[in-house]
Amino acid sequence: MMLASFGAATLASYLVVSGILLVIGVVGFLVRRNLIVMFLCTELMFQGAAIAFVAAGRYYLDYSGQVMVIFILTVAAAEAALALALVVFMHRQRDTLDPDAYGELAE
Amino acid sequence: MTPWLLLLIPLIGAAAIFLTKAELSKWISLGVSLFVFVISILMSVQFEQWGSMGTGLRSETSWINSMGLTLDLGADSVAMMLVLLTTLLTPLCVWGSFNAITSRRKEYYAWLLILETAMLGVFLAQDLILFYVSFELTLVPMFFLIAIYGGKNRAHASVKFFIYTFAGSLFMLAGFVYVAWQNAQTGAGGWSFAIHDLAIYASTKLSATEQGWILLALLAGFAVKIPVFPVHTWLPLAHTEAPTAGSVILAGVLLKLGTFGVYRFVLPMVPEAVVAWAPSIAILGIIGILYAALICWVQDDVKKLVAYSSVSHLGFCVLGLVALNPIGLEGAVLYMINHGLSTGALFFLIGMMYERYHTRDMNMIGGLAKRMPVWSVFMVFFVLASVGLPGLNGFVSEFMCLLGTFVSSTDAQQWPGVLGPQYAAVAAIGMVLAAMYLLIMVGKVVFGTLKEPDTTDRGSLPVDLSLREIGVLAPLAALCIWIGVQPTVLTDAMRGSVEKVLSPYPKRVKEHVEQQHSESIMLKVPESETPDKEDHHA
Amino acid sequence: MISIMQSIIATPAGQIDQLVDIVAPTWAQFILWMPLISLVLCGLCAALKVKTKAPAIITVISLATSFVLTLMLYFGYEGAEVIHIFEWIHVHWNGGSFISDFALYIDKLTLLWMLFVTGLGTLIAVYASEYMEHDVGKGYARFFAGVSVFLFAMSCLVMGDNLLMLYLGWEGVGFASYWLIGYFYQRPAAVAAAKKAFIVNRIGDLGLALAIYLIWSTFGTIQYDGISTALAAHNNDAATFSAFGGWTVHAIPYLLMLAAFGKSAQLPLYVWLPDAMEGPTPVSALIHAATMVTAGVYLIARTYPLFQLDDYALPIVAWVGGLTALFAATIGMAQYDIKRIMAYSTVSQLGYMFLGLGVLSSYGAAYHVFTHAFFKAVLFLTCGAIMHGFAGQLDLRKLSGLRKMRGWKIVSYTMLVGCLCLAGFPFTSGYFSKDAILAEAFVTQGSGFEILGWLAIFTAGLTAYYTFRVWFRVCCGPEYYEPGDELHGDDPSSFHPHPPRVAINFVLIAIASGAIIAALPYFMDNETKGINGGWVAEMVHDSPARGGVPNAVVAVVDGEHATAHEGVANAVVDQDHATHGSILGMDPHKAMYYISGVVGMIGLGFAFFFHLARRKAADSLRNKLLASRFTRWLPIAMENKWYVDEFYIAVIRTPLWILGKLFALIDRGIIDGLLVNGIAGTPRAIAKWFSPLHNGAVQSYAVSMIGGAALVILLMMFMPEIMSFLQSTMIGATP
Amino acid sequence: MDPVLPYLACLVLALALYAAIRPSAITFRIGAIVATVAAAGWLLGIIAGYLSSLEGDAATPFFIIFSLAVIAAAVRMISHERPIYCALHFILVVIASAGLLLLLEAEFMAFALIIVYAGAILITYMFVLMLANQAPDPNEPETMEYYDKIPREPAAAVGVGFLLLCIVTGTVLHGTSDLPPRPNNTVAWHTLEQLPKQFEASILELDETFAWPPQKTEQGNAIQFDQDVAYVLSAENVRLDLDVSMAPTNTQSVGWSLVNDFPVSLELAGVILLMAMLGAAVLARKAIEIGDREKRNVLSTNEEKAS
Repeated sequence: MMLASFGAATLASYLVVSGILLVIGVVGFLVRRNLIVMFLCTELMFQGAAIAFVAAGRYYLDYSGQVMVIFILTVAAAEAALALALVVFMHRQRDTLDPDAYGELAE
Repeated sequence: MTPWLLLLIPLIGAAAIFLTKAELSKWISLGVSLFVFVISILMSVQFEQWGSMGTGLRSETSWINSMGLTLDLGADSVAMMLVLLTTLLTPLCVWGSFNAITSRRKEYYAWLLILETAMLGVFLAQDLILFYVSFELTLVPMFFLIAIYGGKNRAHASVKFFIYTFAGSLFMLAGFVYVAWQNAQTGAGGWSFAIHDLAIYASTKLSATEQGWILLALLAGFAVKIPVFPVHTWLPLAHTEAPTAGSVILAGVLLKLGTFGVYRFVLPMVPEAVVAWAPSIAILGIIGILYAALICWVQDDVKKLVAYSSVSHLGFCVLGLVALNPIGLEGAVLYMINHGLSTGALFFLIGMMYERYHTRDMNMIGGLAKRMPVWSVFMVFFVLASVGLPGLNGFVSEFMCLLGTFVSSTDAQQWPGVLGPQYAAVAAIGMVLAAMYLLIMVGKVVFGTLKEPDTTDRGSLPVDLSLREIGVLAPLAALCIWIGVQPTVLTDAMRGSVEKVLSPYPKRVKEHVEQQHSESIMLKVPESETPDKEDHHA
Repeated sequence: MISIMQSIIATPAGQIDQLVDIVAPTWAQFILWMPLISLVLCGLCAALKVKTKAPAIITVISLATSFVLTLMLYFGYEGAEVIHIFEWIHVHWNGGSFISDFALYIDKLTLLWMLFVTGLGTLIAVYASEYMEHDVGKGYARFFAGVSVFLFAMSCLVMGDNLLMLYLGWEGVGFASYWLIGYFYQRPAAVAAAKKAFIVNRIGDLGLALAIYLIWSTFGTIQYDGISTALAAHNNDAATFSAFGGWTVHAIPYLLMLAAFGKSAQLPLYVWLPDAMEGPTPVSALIHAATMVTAGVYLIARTYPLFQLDDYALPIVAWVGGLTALFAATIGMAQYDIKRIMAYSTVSQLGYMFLGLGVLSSYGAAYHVFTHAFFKAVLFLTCGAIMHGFAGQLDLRKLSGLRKMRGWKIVSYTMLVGCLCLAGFPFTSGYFSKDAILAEAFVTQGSGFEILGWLAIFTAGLTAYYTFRVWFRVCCGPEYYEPGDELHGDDPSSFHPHPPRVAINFVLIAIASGAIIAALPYFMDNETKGINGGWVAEMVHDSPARGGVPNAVVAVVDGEHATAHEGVANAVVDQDHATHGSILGMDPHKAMYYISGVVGMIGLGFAFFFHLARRKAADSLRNKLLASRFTRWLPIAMENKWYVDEFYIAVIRTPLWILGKLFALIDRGIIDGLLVNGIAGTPRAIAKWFSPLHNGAVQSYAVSMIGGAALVILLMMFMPEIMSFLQSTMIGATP
Repeated sequence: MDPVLPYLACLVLALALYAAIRPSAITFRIGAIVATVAAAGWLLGIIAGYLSSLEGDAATPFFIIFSLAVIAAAVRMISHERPIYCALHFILVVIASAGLLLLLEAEFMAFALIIVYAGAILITYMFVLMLANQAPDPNEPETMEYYDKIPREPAAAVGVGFLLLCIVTGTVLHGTSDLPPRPNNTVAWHTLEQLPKQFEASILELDETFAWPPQKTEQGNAIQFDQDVAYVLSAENVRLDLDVSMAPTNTQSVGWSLVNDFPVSLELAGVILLMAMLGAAVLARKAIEIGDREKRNVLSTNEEKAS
């Protein structure tokens, strides 16, 4: 199957979209106080990264970009599993999802 | 025989110690280190490069080909001497620690053996990175020896020792990597870390400014190790806190890593910069000699006194190194060995005293000649060796270093240098001061009315030295006399290596002198040049 | 030792060139080895805790062997030669070498010194075998080991064929002196004196070391032969020595001088010698009177041609010597400790020797060394015997009338012999040797030599006074004694002096006879034509110091070797002896016989008046001087040795010590505390600055992470600009 | 010097974002979100304008729709007060970005994203959210958790975001024109070469008379390229040009790349998942006993904070 032409300007548009997604994810991560939503924001950043990967791979006609997204999915899944387990665990102890409540974990 | 034996046997010994009972550990390490000593003796008998400039005992192993890293080993005559010094001092240190170390024995002896491997690695490495790794690897066992078995302030001392010397050698690594990088960029063969190739590359291809920076980077590593005057403060602390064997190794071998580094890297790699910087380095050396000597004079702690005397003594060695003529350089190499023997022995002696009296304060101890005549004989003997009494080892090297400095003037015919009589004359005052502080120490500790502190607790030790302790000291004393009487054996053996190191210098020094000469003329030239320029514009 | 064996075995198979070696008396090296063997054996005795007099026997036998070998060498002497033993420091390199072999250089100057060194060494060892007997089993072996070390080092010093061998001996005798002065190591005074001796000597050694460097860099060799050859070569070119290049040649004699002044206790480095009397008396006699302290004289005699290269070197030697002689004599006059008097007298007499060297009378200096060795040894040994017999009593106010006591006759009269010689009583050995120097001071034209001559004559009077002050006080007058403080448990009231026994008496007589006989060489015929001064002049004439032998005819040229010395001597001698000085219009050589005799008698007369005839007059004179405000300083300053020690402590030792303390503070406070710990503390301080970032909130970590990532991206974006900037600033021209 | 306009757009976007996340009336928020999306569109337009000299153009309707939808959903997701809605908006983000992926002709990734993210991960999140939070009554805002209502330092966060956005924009502006050259638009035939079964089926479909197995060409390949045309040689040395439709599909290629180029990483990914599973199981199972008093303390401090 021959692919349609995909130029540098197209790539740039996709990259900007992915960049905006990443930034929104970062902002979200910074402003939210809910642990679970913070994790969701990281997932949002993952989304941005995934789009950038696929777009770049598409530009170079290389499938490694998509393979990377598979790994991102893997990591996201693993993170979701572990992090959510932790959240459940912590929530059981403190009955809150505010990360500030767990300050002493840092010490 | 492959030099790997020297490196691997102590490691195997260290592993064996961990597998056996603690009571056996000292005997295992003594056996292993003696075995290594015997092997090194055999190797030196078979060594064919005595007196020539070649490198013997070679073993080539590739490691990481893409980066040009190898595990090449080899030794020229000077390195071989230092290898022998190391393999000699290690069993003595092990033997000397039999009584002093009572807890955590396994680790102690294992660390000593690992330290031996690291030190031998430094002397045997023919690859820069291997050298660097060994150089830094010496810090780890030493760190633990001080931190676990040291005195009251051991934590601070060990951390300071580690970080100070480590920080210095990072600059050194940067210098090495810069040379290798330039070599990889401009040279034909890509990345290579072979010491020999890089020395040739750096000395011939790099500009004077680059050499200057490399010199500073390398000195940052080596000067801390030697230690040269302003960067010496880790040494007294480390020495006072280290256990006896640690001090002996520290003074005997680890300080020599610095001077050996200067000999092996600084002198061959960056001759132009050395010529330009030699006076400054020499002045630092001289300041170190006098400054440390005066500090020695007011010390109360015997061990600290000897530690500062190391700073003072190695100033002579530094002078010999930058004298840039064979007699000075041979004197400096000889100084490395001699200082290792006599100061090492002094630390042993102080350790033996400490094991009995548990103090090193000169105000609390006195007149031990009455109580410990044999100890006193050895003490006076090694103090005289340190002071530089002719007929003993210290004299020959000190004399040669100073003579080399003295004749290292720019108008010398065969081997011009950039120092001169004035340097030697000022440095020679150190001879008087050395006699002063060491004899004052002897006068207080050995002679005078008998004073024994309240902390006296000999444990299982006899009043005077035991046969084991005499056995530790006697070989050192014998070597001191032998080198004092027959230094020619050693100087002949190292001649080729020394001349190889110095080969680029006469030309460089002459160029340097001419350049300075022309610069002094240049100062007058611009005035005469200005009208020319005006003419040109017109 | 192996190399000796090798050389002995190898000679028969050697080439014709080595014939010289075969002829050379290689056995002469055993003069050196015998004391060394004795040292080893004494060490063994000490290790085995031998409780007999074995160490003394060993030492005496080996030293006697050395002496006999020296005698054999003297009688078999045919000309200066070098005996190679083994290579010591032998550094070769491309285009040069530094050679300092362990080799012996034998000429008559060497033999002169070796004869009295080994001879007196043997006798004094015999003396010490009795003197030290209370230490048998304790320090006995240590003592004799020290004596052996001294003899070995002294032999190296005198017999070495190069300056480094001399340096070996030089430091070696210093060390032996340290060893023996500090023999009573539990007495703080002894330890301090030993330390002082070594350190002050080290200052002199510093001069010697620097001189060796200079000589090597100027002449390319440090062997006596080589130096003479080099000097001769340049002398043949031109009469000047400027060919050796500027200042170096002129600096050499001053550095050598420093060494000689240190070892021979001259101003300003004499301070160690009086303190050195803390050692056992045989040591004082052997080392600090007869032999070691004359090493400075030997050094200058040995390197005499070098001193003649500089116009002011020898006059300075003369002035320092003359002033030391006077200065030490004034101190000696006011001391009460007889050993100390002898010590200052030694300093004073050494001053005479330097005066002799300085006024171009190396012969006189050598002769005075020779005679002084005997009479000063006997004086010290009698002091030792007194000290031994009176439990350490040395105060001349507490001893009197010794010659009338039972068993002290030999001591008293041998002491008289010593005193007569020292005072320069007519027709004693000291009289002739001192005159040789005094006369030459007037003969030689030089910077104020005439003043120096008169000073020296005045000093001779002082010498006679303080010498006989001792003898009249101690040996004459009413019998009276107080025991000293070394009673060994005896009750002071029941104390009886124990007079010396056979060994000590024998040695005293032997050396006293030596002191008398030492006058004879003056009258011996000279084989060499034209020179005066007898046997000693003959000995000195066959050495580099021949420039100081009166009337030496130096035209005789026999072989290359001879020309080397002749040339130099010729130039200088011709120049300086061109005009012959005079004293009061008379020939100084003759006039001096009368002048010094009269001056000596005057001094003796004063001593007789104050210390025998009317002893109270001395005290009343002292009290009178003390009573007057204007003269009070004189006796006080003289009794306190002119406060020189205090001056040195205040001017040199204390400032250095304060500097040391200051440096220690700087080291701990500034270099270590401020710089090192400061630099080490910087990261921590910076970390403190940033530590609010690590407040535990996840988001703040995220911010720093993002900030870091942003920085990295910025860095990468502007990398080319940064790199070009760095390259332009740091690395000038990249090839 | 860079043009200032894109950064101005970034600034506008950041300001709009700030307005969107600040607690305020719902209508104002919606307006802010619309403004954000508009600013994003403006930014995209500016960049497209600056890069118009370069090949390619993304301004297809679908791209605009999907990208704006992604952004809108994302902004709403981070600004919504109720976590459940956040998760739901995230599903919207996933679906919209799956559309973008489809535009990038990565259909496997698009659907995998929907299945894995929307289908699995997000469902887990929602489970956890429901476990953790009692669903509050929207009419009684005070029942909502304080930490969902009050954003943390929105200004600082937006500042950081603005910085990051500027860097991304700058990088894109700087770097796009310097990108390394693209490879030719040829299809990775060699992937097919490694898939003999697929190969055989395709060939026989194209030409039933093809004599199997194919013969190796001189270069030793079963499939040989020859100027954009690939062909095979039958056993009887008959040349058969391959049809473009026979090229491996995207999914095939991704799969091939995954197992051929990244086998170790694949294994590692498996291990990570396993570990995650085990870890989650362990964590969730283990319950640490905490005294009632301690629990109460924490609760009381939280209440203090909330008030």
